[in-house]
Amino acid sequence: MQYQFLGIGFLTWITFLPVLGMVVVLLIPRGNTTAMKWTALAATVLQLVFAVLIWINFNPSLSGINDASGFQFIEKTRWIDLQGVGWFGHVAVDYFLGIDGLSLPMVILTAIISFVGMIASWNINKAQKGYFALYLLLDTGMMGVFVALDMFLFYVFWELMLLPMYFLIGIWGGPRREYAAIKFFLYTLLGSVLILLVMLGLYFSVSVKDPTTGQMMHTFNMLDFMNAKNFDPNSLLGGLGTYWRYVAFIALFIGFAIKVPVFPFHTWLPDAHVEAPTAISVILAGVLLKMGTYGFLRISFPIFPDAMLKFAFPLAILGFINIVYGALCAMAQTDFKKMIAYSSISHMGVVLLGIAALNTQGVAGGVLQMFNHGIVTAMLFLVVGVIYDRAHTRDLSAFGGLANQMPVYTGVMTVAFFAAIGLPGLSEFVSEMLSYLGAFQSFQWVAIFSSIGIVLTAGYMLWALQRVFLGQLPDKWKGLPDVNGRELVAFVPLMVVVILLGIFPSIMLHPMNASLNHLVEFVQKAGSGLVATK
Amino acid sequence: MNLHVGLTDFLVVSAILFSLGIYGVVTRKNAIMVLMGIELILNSANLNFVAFTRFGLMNLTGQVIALFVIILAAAEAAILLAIVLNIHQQLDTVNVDEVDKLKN
Amino acid sequence: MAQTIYQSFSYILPETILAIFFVLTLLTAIVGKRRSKYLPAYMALLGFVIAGIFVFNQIGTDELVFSGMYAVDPFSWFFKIIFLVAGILIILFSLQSRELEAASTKYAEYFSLIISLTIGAFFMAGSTNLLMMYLSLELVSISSYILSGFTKESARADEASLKYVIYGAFSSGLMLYGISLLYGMTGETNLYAFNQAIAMGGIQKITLLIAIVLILVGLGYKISAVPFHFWTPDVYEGAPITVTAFLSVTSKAAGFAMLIRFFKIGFIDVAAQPVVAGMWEIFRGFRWTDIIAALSVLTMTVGNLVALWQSNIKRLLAYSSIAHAGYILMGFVTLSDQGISAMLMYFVAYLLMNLGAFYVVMLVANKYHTENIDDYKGLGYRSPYVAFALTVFLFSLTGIPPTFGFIGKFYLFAALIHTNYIWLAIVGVLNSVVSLYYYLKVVKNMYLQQPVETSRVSFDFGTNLLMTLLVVPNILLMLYFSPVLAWAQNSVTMFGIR
Amino acid sequence: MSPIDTTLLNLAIAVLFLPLAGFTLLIFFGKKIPRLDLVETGILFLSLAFSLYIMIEKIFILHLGTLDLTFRWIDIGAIVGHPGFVLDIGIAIDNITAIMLVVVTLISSLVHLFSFGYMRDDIRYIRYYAYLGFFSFSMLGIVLSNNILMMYVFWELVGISSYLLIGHWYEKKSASDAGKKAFIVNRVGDVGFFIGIMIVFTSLHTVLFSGIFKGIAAGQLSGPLLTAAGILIFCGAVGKSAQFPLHVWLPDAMEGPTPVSALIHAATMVAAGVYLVARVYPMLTGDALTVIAYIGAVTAFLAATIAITQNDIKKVLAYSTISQLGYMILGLGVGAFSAGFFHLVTHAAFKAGLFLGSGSVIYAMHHEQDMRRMGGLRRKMPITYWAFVIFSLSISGIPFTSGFLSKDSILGGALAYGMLSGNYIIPILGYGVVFLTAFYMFRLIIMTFHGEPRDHHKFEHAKESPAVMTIPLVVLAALSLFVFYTFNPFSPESSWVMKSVVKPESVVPAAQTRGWDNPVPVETASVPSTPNTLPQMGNQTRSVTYYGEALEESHYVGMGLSLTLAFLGILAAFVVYQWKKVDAEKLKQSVKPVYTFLLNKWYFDELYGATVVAGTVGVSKAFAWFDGHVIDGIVNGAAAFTRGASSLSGKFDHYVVDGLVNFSAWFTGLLGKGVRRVQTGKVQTYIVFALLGVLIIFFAFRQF
Repeated sequence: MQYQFLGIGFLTWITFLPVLGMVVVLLIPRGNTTAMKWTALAATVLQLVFAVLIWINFNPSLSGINDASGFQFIEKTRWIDLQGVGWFGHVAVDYFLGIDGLSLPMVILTAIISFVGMIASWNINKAQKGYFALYLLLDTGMMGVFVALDMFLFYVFWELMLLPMYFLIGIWGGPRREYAAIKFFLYTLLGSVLILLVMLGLYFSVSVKDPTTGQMMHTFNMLDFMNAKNFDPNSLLGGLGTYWRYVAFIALFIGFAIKVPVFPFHTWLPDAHVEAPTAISVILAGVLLKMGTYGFLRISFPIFPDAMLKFAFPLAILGFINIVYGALCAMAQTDFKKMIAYSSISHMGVVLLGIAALNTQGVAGGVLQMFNHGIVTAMLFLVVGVIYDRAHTRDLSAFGGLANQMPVYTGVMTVAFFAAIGLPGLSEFVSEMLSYLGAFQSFQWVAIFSSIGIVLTAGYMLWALQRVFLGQLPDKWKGLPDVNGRELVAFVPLMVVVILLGIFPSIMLHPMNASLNHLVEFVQKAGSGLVATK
Repeated sequence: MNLHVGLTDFLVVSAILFSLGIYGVVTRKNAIMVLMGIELILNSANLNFVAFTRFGLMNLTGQVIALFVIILAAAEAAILLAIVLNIHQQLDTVNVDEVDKLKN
Repeated sequence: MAQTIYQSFSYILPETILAIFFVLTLLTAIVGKRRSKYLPAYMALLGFVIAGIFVFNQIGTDELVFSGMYAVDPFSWFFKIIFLVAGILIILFSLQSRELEAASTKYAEYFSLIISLTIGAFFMAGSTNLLMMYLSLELVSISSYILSGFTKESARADEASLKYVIYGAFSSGLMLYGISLLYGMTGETNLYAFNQAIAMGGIQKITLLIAIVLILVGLGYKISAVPFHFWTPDVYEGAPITVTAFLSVTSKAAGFAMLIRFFKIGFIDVAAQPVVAGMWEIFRGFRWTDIIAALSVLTMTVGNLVALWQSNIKRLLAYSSIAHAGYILMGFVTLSDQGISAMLMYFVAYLLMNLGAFYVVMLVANKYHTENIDDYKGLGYRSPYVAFALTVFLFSLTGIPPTFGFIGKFYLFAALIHTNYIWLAIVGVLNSVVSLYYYLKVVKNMYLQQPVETSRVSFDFGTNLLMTLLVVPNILLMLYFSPVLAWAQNSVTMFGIR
Repeated sequence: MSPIDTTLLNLAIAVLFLPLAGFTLLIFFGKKIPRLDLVETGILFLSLAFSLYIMIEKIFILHLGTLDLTFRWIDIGAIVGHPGFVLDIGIAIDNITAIMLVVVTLISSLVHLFSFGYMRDDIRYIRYYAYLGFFSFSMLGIVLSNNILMMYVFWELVGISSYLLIGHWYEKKSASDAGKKAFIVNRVGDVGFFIGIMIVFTSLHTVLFSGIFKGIAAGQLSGPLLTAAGILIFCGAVGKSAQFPLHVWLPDAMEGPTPVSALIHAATMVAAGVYLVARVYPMLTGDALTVIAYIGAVTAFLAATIAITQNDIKKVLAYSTISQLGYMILGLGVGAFSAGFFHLVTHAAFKAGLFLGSGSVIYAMHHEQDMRRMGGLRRKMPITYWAFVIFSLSISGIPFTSGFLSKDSILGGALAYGMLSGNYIIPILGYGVVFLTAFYMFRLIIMTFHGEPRDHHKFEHAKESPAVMTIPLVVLAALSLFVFYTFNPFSPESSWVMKSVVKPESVVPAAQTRGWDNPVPVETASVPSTPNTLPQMGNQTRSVTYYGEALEESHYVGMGLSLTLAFLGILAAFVVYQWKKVDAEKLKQSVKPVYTFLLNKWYFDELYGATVVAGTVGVSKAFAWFDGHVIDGIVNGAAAFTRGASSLSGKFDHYVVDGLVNFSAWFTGLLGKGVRRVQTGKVQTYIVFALLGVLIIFFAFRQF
């Protein structure tokens, strides 16, 4: 692996830098909060730097997905290696990192969002040490999920991210934080244990030749899971289109769907978002939700292509429900943050719709939407955070006429809102268009019905905008200051990305194309029993 | 007339003893009586061992076991009595029903 | 091959050593009065260490001694290590226990009893003979009766011991009756012979069932499996924390060792060829696995559900330990070496996390004088390190990465999936989700809620060090668990089986 | 590509991006640098100059074909066995584009000029100019784009800038409401538009107009789907051009500043719909065209009827706009392509003029918009008055005005259509509207400028507006005369617009055309129209079989008819309002129900409010409740049960029951509760339970 820094691979750096930062933060004596802040910030900034480096050195022509040679920045070393007794076979878990066009956007997204979130959490005024330590741990967890190619590793990162999240919501959250935190934790754990079982099922169903000894061995390597030839025919998950494969797919689906969240597994989301502190809502909506859909694309689809083809339509329907249902629920909210939380549900529905279409533009649109929504929704939550910091209320009807009071702020949030509405020229338009185009090709009517969402979104967004920014300014808000420099530092990069990707989506699409096309092709071929061209 | 006493008779007796023991353990309120019940159970087992050795199986294992058990039974009785004594000092009662402070 | 009596003695050196130190520790009551009151503790510690050395010498031995009464094999070796570690830790804990301070005049008895219990556990792990089983079980029981009521000034300790002794004596009585029936049927007390006897057939199955179920009562009571668990919460709550911790690990592990050995040696069908590598067949027509499976489901579910309601942390841990018994039993259901190795691994995890949790509970009880979960409010701010440690232990008990508890559960579920016990695996994972809730209740109190008073309470260096010794492996062993896994896998071999 | 082409294209790009540059400049430096509004206006005039140059070069001097500049925007690549996914976008200039460029930039720059005066003391003066710039950019984008996707993109951008400008005085709730309404109603149309795009793209894999037409000509998309695509795309036009049934937003849009109304809601943006239809004209099937024609006719009529009753000067103009747009759509629908487009051009001029004129009046009356408070202004503000008269004549279609030319040819087309298709509803409606138009326009003039002032206080202060406001009026008035289009005031065909904008060849399968629709008869098509007989015109009747003929046939009849009706309308207006021969009030009373019905705009707002809006809000409320209670409740489960059962911790069911799904939660509660009971603390009970367990196990596993 040629991309190294101090003899350690980029991906290891980008993943474990935050942990490094965490250690430093923990060593900083209590009270010296400035040092902690700057350390944490430094960690995230460095992470961002590595992300950029990776993006620069990324070779868009390689495909990846199920093809080990198509991955980049690969780091593979034996983590657990045990020439066990005969009956247990050779136990091996790899420390296997690598990225392809699917994970690249997510890696960049995570880096950006962590950085922004870090800035947003600048004025945390309670138990800072714990906060920043946990924040960085969370960061590692998220990044790890997106770079891990060994399922065991993936699962460890996946769970690793739960603990800090629980505390971050629970300790620094709003009034009903305990409830929200526990709800989040229980939900997600319920999902992940299902993933765990499926993972074990795959482990025992797949056996590959151990490169070193040449004997057959079980493995957690995702790429081996994707190759139908590796499955022992009479094993639990062997063959194609078997009962257990469908069960496994559904179990996996639920596991990931809870994260997305797909209706009806979504009720943890509004609570979590509303209670969490701004920075954490940003992370939640910006990155965590994407893990679900990432899981679909990285694990569910290529490992169970047959089941995927079977369940594509229900998936699309769920996407439709998410879109419309989320939008309608958002419309009814009076809590600013809750409205945006529901809008996330609606927008993730678009992702679901796109990837369910399982064609080039659909999947590309879905993944792009994952990235764009991450950025946009982060902006939205920052917007809410700004107003909440100042007014200490999130009641939409309590505001009005802020446009004159806080012009810059208004400008920023107008961009954010219009991006969320899917206004052309801003990033989300492209991804939503692609998703819909894709969906239309596969499921005409679902796409048509889903497009109601376009109107509804405009409806509740503009309504909220009107209620907060237009009209007469209540006297009690006369004194509200406009956004300050720090907040702008958080906003500007996001705005730049939003507009840039709105005009030149190819910047992000180009690196993805090879992988996503390969994914689509692979799933369709492997799902219908043909062997995919590697 | 000599009536022949077979293995079965012993087993029946021991079974009866066993049941009586259980009955005692469950119903008696006095801790000492409960102890008696337990002793009955143990000795019904002993009876089994001895009987099995005496009839059919031509080795002494059974008797040996019985000896061991008797000793153990004594030990257990000692412990239990000690504890009951202790309880009596603390709560001045030996009624096992009244010893129910620990519960959900 | 079996050994002569004389040779045999060389194989029970560790037990002998412990026995000697049992006496020595008692003697310190007479000689060492006016020297350090901790002398008995040190004596016991020394005994454990020396015994430990001898145990280590036995590594790899696979022998049957005392004419088939007692097996010294990797399986029992594994448990002996666990018992030793547990014993040593418990002694260290006891030195700090405030409850025991009250009875410090009787330290000699206390520590000697810990030794005797350990001896009993040793024999339970190795006994291959029905009588031997019964005797060792009784040895453990009697020691623990006394221990649980040791602080006899406290009423609840007395109550605990009373209940314990009645319940225990009763169960062992049933077990004995069952044994007598087995003896009667086969004329054998040796498990191997017993196995052959069944293999030859001609056993009246109904009677056999009665006998087995009765024996199961004894075993179930030791591992506190539902429905033989009722004594557990009360005794755990009543007994001194150190004793509770000791019981929850040593006597439970011993019980499991005995259970596994009894069923495996007693009922394995050596002739039959396993379907899956590592699985072994039991005699046709015997459905012990179903019984065990039912027990395990019952045990973990009841344990978890009832734990949800507890407000006393000792009681909560008592129920959680019941639930864990259920998890461990799952491994045995698979009837495969893999399952057993998973169980063994789980014991290591269980040892670390459970003792750790009890340790913290003890510390809190010492300083904050409470066992009530509600009084844990704000612990995270008043004693950060202790709270952190407890958090780690609790998450480990839940089985969430990056803690060793996760690996333990992971391999249990692995074994289940491998042998297609998927329904059981699902029950298991769902249970672990439920369990999360009550563990979180503690964590929530410690961190999410503001303390009533905010004064910091710190602990001395030794305490923190000991705690670190428990915390570090809990995380480290998750990051690199192959040694434990290897150890567990090599320890499944019992004398005379393959 | 020849150098001149490149020059023109570059100029076009400049025209497109100059206003955007102005926008950015104003947004970011508006506060720091003074008088940036001048810069913006300058920019607009510059782009006007460029556009003029482009048009003259293109149409009059070089007679170039379509200039096209395409580049690849998105390329997702392809997978084996599937068509690749690429999006090419770019700009193209044909005659329509060239003319539209001039129209847009001209009106825009005049409005900029006008606003100097009108918006002088506005709080967000600079912001206003910025938005104007942004609007111009988006509008030019629509005009220039050579593909349907980019058109959609700028379509939305136009929507946004219109939203921003309508809501310019957002302190007024009515204003912000109006903006929101405009955007959302447009969105409804846009969804249709978008679905149409999806249909087109998924079947043809391109968004370029050229490609689309090629594909359709090759038969890759045909049958009902093609018709559907056409109508769906037309939905976009329905939204933007405020056609029935989506016309409701335009009158409200008058909440915006009057110059904005002139620019966006009269001249340019609303015409975008017409432009869209003109762009996709070749792919519209016969059925689609018929639908379009009907929509246009209905809209024209409906709006005109409402206009009669309105008293707010801008509302009247708004409805007249709608009805004129109806005319254009109708024109395109019936096949009078060039006429429809021609009307777009002329209408842009005189309607912008009308709005600016009304703006000037409102300005003079200190933002008084109710005509009933006006009157007699003729003497006070002559320039405005005479300009107004010209515009009104033009819109009423009186000879020597531009309006006469374009409108007349549309009506001729309508009549021809009537003859060919045999149904005369459309022409009848069309001609009816002529009367109505003349009537309400002159009602407006009379109420505003003639007679005696009704509000004397305001009247005293009223005076002619400053030059910056009158100059645009004069210019537009001039442009509303025929000379700029043709030297023969009675033959629209001779106007350069009609000459240069020729009806494009339809690419739809012959079977789906209205046989006579093409300039030359289609033999393959079954000609639906049995030969119709013309009204008696002295000479003998003869059959017409295709559009060209019919047009000639109908020309003079149509002209005469429309003239008569127009004059009648004007006459009526004078009778009622000038000479008071008939009392307007009595009239109203005599047709009270009709009057109120019209006054309330056919109750469309109420209808939508009651159905669509209320429905959506209701459903959303319901869903929110559903989410909070049922879904969460399923998760919250039988909290009720457990709460009842649980004596210990109410928290428990609150949390765990919430966390697990309904059944298991219930189960958990029950079991936990049950088993807890068992732990009585009495050792003997424990023993009993143990024995019970033994028995159960024994009997459960007895059967070997």
